[in-house]
Amino acid sequence: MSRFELYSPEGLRLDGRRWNELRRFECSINTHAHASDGSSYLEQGNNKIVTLVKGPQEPILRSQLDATKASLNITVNITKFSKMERSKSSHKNERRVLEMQTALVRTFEKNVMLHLYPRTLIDIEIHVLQQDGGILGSLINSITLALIDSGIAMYDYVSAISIGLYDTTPLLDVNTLEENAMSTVTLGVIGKSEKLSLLSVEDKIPLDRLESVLAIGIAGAHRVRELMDNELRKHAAHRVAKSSAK
Amino acid sequence: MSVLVLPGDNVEVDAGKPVSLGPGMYCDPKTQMVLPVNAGVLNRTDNKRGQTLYVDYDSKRYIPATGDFVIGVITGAFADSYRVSLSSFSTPVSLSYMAFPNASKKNRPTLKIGDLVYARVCSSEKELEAEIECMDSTTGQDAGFGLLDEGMVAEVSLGFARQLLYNNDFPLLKLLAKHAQFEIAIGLNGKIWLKSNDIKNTLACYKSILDCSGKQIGEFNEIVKKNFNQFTNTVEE
Amino acid sequence: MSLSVAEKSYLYDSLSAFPAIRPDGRKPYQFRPIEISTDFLPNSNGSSRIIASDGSECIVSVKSKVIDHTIDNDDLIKVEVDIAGQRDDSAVVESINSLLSKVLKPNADTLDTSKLQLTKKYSFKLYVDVLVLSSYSNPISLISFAIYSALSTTTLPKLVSGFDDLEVEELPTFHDYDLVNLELKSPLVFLLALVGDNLLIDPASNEYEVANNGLIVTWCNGKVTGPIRTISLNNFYSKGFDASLLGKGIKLVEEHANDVLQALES
Amino acid sequence: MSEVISVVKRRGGFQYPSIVDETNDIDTSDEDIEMEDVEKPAGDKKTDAAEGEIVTPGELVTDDPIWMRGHGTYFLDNMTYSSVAGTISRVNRLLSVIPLRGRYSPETGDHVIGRITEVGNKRWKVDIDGKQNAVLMLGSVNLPGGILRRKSESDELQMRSFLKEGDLLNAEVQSLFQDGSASLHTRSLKYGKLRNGLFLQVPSSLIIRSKNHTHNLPGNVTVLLGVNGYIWLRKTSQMDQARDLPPGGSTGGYPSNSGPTGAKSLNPSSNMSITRLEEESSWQIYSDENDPTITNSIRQTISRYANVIRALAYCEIGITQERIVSAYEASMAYPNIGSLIERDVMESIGNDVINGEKMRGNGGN
Amino acid sequence: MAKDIEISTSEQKFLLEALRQNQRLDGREFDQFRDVEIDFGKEFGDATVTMGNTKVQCRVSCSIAQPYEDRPFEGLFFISTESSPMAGPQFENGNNTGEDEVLCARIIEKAVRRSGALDIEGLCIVAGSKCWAIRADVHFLNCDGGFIDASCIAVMAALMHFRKPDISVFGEQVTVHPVDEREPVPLGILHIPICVTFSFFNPEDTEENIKGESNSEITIIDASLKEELLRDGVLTVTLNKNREVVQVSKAGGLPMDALSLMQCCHKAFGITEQITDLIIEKIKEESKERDKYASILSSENARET
Repeated sequence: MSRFELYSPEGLRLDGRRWNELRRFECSINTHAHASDGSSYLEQGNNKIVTLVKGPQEPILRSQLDATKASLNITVNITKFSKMERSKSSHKNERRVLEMQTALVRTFEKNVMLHLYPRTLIDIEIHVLQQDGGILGSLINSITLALIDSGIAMYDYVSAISIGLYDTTPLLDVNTLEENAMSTVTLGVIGKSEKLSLLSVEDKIPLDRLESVLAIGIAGAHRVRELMDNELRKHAAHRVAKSSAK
Repeated sequence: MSVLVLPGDNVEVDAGKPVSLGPGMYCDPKTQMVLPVNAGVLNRTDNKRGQTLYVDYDSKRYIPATGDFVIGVITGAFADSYRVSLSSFSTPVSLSYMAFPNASKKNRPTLKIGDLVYARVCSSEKELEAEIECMDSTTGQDAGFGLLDEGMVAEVSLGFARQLLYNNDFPLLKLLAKHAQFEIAIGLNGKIWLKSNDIKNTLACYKSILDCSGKQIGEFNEIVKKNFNQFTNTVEE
Repeated sequence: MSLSVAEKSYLYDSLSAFPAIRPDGRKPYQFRPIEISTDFLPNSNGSSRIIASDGSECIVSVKSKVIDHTIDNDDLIKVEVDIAGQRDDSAVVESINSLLSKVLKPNADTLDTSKLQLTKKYSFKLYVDVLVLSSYSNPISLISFAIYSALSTTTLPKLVSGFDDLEVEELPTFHDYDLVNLELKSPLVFLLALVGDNLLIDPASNEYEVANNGLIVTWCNGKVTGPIRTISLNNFYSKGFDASLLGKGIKLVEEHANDVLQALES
Repeated sequence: MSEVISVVKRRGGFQYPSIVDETNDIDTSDEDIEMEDVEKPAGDKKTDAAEGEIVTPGELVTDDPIWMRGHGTYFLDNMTYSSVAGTISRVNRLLSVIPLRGRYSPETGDHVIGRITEVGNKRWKVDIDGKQNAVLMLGSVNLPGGILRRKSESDELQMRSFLKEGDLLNAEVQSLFQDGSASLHTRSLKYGKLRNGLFLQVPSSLIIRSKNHTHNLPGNVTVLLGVNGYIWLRKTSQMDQARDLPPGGSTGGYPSNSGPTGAKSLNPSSNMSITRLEEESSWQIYSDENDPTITNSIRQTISRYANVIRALAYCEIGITQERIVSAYEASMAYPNIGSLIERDVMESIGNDVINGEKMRGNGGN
Repeated sequence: MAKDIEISTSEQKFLLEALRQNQRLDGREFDQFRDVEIDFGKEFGDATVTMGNTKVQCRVSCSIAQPYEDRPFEGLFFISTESSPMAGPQFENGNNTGEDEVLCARIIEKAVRRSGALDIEGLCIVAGSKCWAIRADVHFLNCDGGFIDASCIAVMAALMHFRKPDISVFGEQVTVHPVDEREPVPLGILHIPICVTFSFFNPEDTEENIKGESNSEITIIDASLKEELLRDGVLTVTLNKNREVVQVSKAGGLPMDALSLMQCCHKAFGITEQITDLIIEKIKEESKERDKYASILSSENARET
């Protein structure tokens, strides 16, 4: 495990970042206008994620019809080639993926104004083309972007990030190597608030360190929100300019 | 004199008199033997016209029987009727828009999905969806049925619900009434609806009913007192 | 897509006219424009993404693994297709999978996999994973173009250990960062719709609905090869066709495949 | 470029052509992230967002309680927030945010084109590309045998012989249900089953609501622009021609109030009378047979129109009759209709249309 | 779980109103965990946990198996949490892909297995070829909420209660000594994770939750079934006595202020301490009970030697 120096005495991480630095975060929206109502493509570090939102539309199954609100369905497709080593088996029905899907649905159920779209289905399809740590957080960010692109009303952004704890130093936005070597916390934050929609700790972490990790995480998630917001505004300004020119 | 019977037990029937069988009793079409099919207390009434036999047994799963008072939750609304659930995971029943007092094609009831209704089972054919009504269908008048607004529902066994509704000597309601004023609707499907002007009183009644279910009558007083004490601190000794 | 009877008969009459009038005015041999990106998955040895103008999209990843071909003598190329919204055991996925594994069957004439042999004992095995993100008609042609683009840009680690290793216990070793281009040219698959006496390349989804039959033609290294198949494109108009159309179809592909290849290469 | 296929290649990147903005490269290398640093003043400090301003979800739009809150907003106490990414619209006291994208939402009076998806109990379900399917009640269509005919039970049984799954029709949104879904009607001769042509689809935002959505185009082709973005191109029919004549031209002498709206301005020279039309509106209005006289040149013209409409959509230009005609004219520079599907050609046609409008000095709204 | 239990709007409103008035349906305080009862079966590794009307049984068993290729020095450890209609009609037989079933299984997995509560290196017999495979089967007997918390206690109690047969190894040769021949040996327990589940309710509207400053959300511990059905959000915190957070899962649901979540974690620690002590005490009592016989046996043995 200590083949690598995860955090050097000079305060540098494996990929040269400092403890509080995000990975490269690049996103675009409206990437699949033909195939969906809203779409996004996100690269967070080496995570590469395509998200398609279809709907609100007529439910495909009777069981998806709710007379009071829209049903939200999220499918996460982690491709076999997404990791360095190609996985032999499909990830489709893995419990870990089912858990992720449930967590994502429950995160967005409270943030999307589903009551505005009764008797409809909002179907979200995510394809993970490549993964490199903190995948759950990246999924949340990519869904937020695609949902906003689709014009579906939501209360606020949900932005998410994973933080590792290296001894006593929190490391923001972990990659796979870091994630495998230390305890990580993933959190999903609502807008600019300090309210957490999602919080997930999967390994041991001292109780008395948790608070500081959360604080860093919230700050990081706010920064992610800002980056997403920038892209959205840029896109919007572009669209507005284009339509007013004509 | 009550007798405990088990399915298949021998039950003496006076062959000379007409016999009517109630719930829990069965007459073998071949042998004409009268057999209990449920475990419970055998009730027997003899009079000049004949004898009546039924088994009073307790169970959890409610099966609609015509004439039963029930409490249901509206789970769907169709063109001309509501779909009502009397208990979770059992077949829903239907409540026609016309089964309300003063109903007409123009004057539709205004229940919403999730609302509670007090109603009576008006048709319960085995092969068909059972139907319930919110009025006295013989007179077409209001008979105290309809929407149960607010309040809380306690779920008890069917036998306990029957005791509460039919047994005038059953002490629980009187005990509760000593402590608080409340409204109650008893559904034979094991749902008891309660409402009072104070949420704590309702809670105390709710918990007392749940706690008393399955206990000896002698313990009721203590249970009720304890609960009112806990929720409202107003029990004076 | 379900079309109305009137739409279908309008389309059928237009497409079976001579010359055929396609709803978007294309020539019988004309493809719709496509967009291709390659080399965007650093974790894979090769990758490509192809988007057609109707929004159909597929992504291909090529990953390699070193195997001992004296033990594991399966085909050196393994292809797997995943179509979004379809179960892995659905008929569409299985039929495309089976067709593709035939298309990518190593064959000295068409798909020369000798390039994958590293040493006397070891070879690279390539895993070609296809993800169809969206498609409005049979994506087979698009997939074959994407695989072609991915394989032609695939790079593999450079071998530094010796070729003759039958007696050597060690695994082959590779250069730390030098890569070699694989330069494997995989076959292209063409889908033609038969309407009346006309043959139409790259049928759009509405053309699909009125085709009397479909023809799958594989082309590699300047000539038509197997598999050649018919494929029913709809349930309504499907019927048998004159054998001469088969020859015409093959000829049509022979005439224009090189243009496609050049466009993919450019 | 090859005539067979055009390929745009991108190497070494999975980029989207969306917006590559040089000025906004995200540079996190020196970002110190600490709690206090994160609050960015932009956006939230202002109290009143201006008309046309861009807002994103969760953003405070105004803290002035005087505004009525419309679509795309929600509020807590005096604060009004945006729930979508879009631009602010202020109409009188109504404040709403118009999202950049979104599905078509029907409004009463919209002329739409739809496809039957389901035949149900006294109603058809119609796909109009909205959030929900629209409903077409049996009572909201003209039945064979005249407009005044009463509907009978046998009509319920033969609904599928009027309209079946897959059938295309144009209709008007008659009313909206509480959940926002539409109820359609075709009780006018200008609505009903569509024949003699080709269907295509564009984003609904490109179709602007106007008085008239049916236009006769040069080349004997008529276009129906559904507000929902569904478009039908067909050979111009006698009825289409009749509609284009001024209403005063009618000398038929038939009382104009006895016919349906669409029948008023019929061409007298075509010898078509309202009574005739009523007969016409017998079974024929539900026929699946196309006009046998559609020539190949009309078919080619329809394909050309389809391509220029796609070109306008590709350039995100609002689609109007004038623009279709202008784009059609511009497209004549390309004798090969098939070449119109190439991106550069579509762009050039789009530019021609815009420049033409600028030259004429009236940027078509 | 419990997807199709129909609950009326009245009940929903009542519960929320009661919570606003600081009342729970069963009269408990908001942060009061139900009394936990632990009963052990006759066999080693059989524990039943009762919390109110919730009842969960865990049965631990062992066998000898081959270790994973990539982990030759570790034994195998499986936990299976399969629900059946026995626990309540809302559970389907053979279908464990429901949202709550998956979450429950994953949390127990993370809390106990992933956190290394069981010393799996101690299960190695012959590196690379033989090891102990320990299996914990959780059975849900009755459902009145709190499955995760109860299951975790049951698994830990059963693991601590379990004894595996003693073995002797000579090279590749392994001899398993029957229990009546040699005293069976307990498993190596490295720490005792305890799950505490918090349920959140929003007494205001969503706008207040998202944009308001009031943090008026209500938090209760160890919800009963009715409370579970009506809650807006849930948080399960797993801790051990060493002040280590083992696992935290808030899989969406009502957004909650980070500080409130921290408070939950601290509260959970208090409960963790109590329950850990309870388990240890119960285990001690139980072994004392067994030792009554053991001492008789050992005194006999003493006489023989």
